[in-house]
Amino acid sequence: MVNLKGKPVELRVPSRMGYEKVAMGTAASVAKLMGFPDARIEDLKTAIAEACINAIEHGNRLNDNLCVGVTLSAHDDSLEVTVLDDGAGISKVPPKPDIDRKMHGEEDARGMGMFLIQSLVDEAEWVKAGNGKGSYVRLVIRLDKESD
Amino acid sequence: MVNLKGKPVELRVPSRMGYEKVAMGTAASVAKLMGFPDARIEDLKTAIAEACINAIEHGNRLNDNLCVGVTLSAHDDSLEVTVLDDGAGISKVPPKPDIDRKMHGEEDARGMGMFLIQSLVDEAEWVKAGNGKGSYVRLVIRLDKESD
Amino acid sequence: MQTETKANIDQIADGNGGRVTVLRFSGDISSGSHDALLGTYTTVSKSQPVLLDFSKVEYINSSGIALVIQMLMEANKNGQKIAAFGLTPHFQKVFTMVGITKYASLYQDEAAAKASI
Amino acid sequence: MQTETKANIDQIADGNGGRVTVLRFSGDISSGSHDALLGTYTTVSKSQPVLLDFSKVEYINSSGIALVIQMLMEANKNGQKIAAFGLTPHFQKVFTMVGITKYASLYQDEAAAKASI
Ligand SMILES: Nc1ncnc2c1ncn2[C@@H]1O[C@H](COP(=O)(O)OP(=O)(O)O)[C@@H](O)[C@H]1O
Ligand SMILES: Nc1ncnc2c1ncn2[C@@H]1O[C@H](COP(=O)(O)OP(=O)(O)O)[C@@H](O)[C@H]1O
Repeated sequence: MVNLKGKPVELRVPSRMGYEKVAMGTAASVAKLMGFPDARIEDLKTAIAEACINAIEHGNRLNDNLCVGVTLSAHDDSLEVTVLDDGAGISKVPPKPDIDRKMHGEEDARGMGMFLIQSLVDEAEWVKAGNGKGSYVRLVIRLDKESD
Repeated sequence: MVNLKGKPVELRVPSRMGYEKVAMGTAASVAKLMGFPDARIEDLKTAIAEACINAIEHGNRLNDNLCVGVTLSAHDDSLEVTVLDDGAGISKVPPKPDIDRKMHGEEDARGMGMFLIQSLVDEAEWVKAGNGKGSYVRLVIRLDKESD
Repeated sequence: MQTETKANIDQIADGNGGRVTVLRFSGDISSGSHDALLGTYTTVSKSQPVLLDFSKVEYINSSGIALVIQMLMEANKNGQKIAAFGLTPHFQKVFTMVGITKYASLYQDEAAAKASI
Repeated sequence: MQTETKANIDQIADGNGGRVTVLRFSGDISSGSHDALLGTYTTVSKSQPVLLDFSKVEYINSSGIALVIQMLMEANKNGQKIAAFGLTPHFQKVFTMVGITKYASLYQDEAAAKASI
């Protein structure tokens, strides 16, 4: 396989539910080109879908005049992804979802997206808006890491 | 299905052979979201691959500091695609490939990309660089049109 | 732009003289699936077990999983047994990660799910 | 970033006491496939028919098709019969559009291709 480095792939999709699937398709193609195993591509697709849904819903508040930006940077041994929105971002990652509390109505049934992102990729970091830039989540998925 | 119109999907990929597959993946996802039948999505994927390969090879001369731009605009009854490069573009579409001439060495074995693009989509138009903008090919694939 | 969720209700024999309801989903399981999941669940008999068939589902996201959890909450209140089958290995892993397997077992296929009920 | 093309050479019986060479490709058929296509073709016996197996090929572009045409040119010069099988309906259509079917017939599967030779 030839040199994978170089400029990142950049994608912009409208802030409308469903368009996360376009990000999934783009990311899956990049990961396949890099030689990721299928199971790891599935992990990446779900993580990117959840990140895009959050950017669409919470970051850009479903305003489809705003776009969600996705960059995919192929490094030698990893794929780095950022998902960018125009919102204020989040200060801290919410606690791990608790299925017992959910089942007893003590916790919202929702609230699993960020947990899934963290569980499915090798690194996940949320960065709040600043310096005229939007908020983003940065994900890293490593080529050597086997899906388990 | 809800309102499909709005901002286009935008993609930028480095000018390196293989990256046309990322454009195929993105385009396939948009077309699926719009409800195109699978056979028509295959047509679109091949047309976009050929357009991107030409932009990478002929337009940007494999200079991977340059990007190929792809926009995908979902209209009510069609998907409009542009594939943009930094080259001078082409003045006219080459003649239809002639398999007999190819088989007898009277014509280059290559030179089928633009013919395939024209054959696979409903509209294809090549626009030369101008006004500080790059060259692009504009493709339209209609939702009602059955693949044959 | 979200793909519709379809739900079909089947009644099958459990092999022991009893009946089992099978909810067969197709399309997406996402925030737009409220009626297809919770609406459909309200119409089924609460006195027999329910199997959830995900084998025709193409896409599931966390909002869709939240609706599955709400369905399990209802079933739990009714003391009704629920199991699921037809999830891809990836979504079996995802369902396991969020803990759903504590309240609904996941099976490879319909036969295995039916045998367990 | 191009996926490698792999080519395997099989010898099979034609069912009439003769032998047929089968070139089984996998990966991509693109500009990077020169050696896998034309290099492999130079090594096969020119005195028996050749079948091209595309059933494991994921991606074909026009530069790859040009290499297939060059292989057909060589075979034509050698008076060697070539047929292909395992193309998806989409690529059967594409091969037909460019006129390849005038010089090599396309078959659904290996059995049909072998029977025709
Ligand atoms: N991109 C974002 N911008 C602003 N807030 C966000 C963003 N992503 C997540 N959040 C906040 O974090 C919370 C938890 O997100 P998540 O775990 O994905 O679950 P859910 O989206 O179902 O609530 C969201 O409810 C929201 O308040
Ligand atoms: N984006 C482009 N920029 C500049 N020239 C182009 C572009 N696309 C096509 N061409 C020209 O048109 C010719 C025919 O293109 P095509 O039919 O795709 O076949 P091929 O790429 O195999 O030569 C190319 O050889 C090139 O000279």
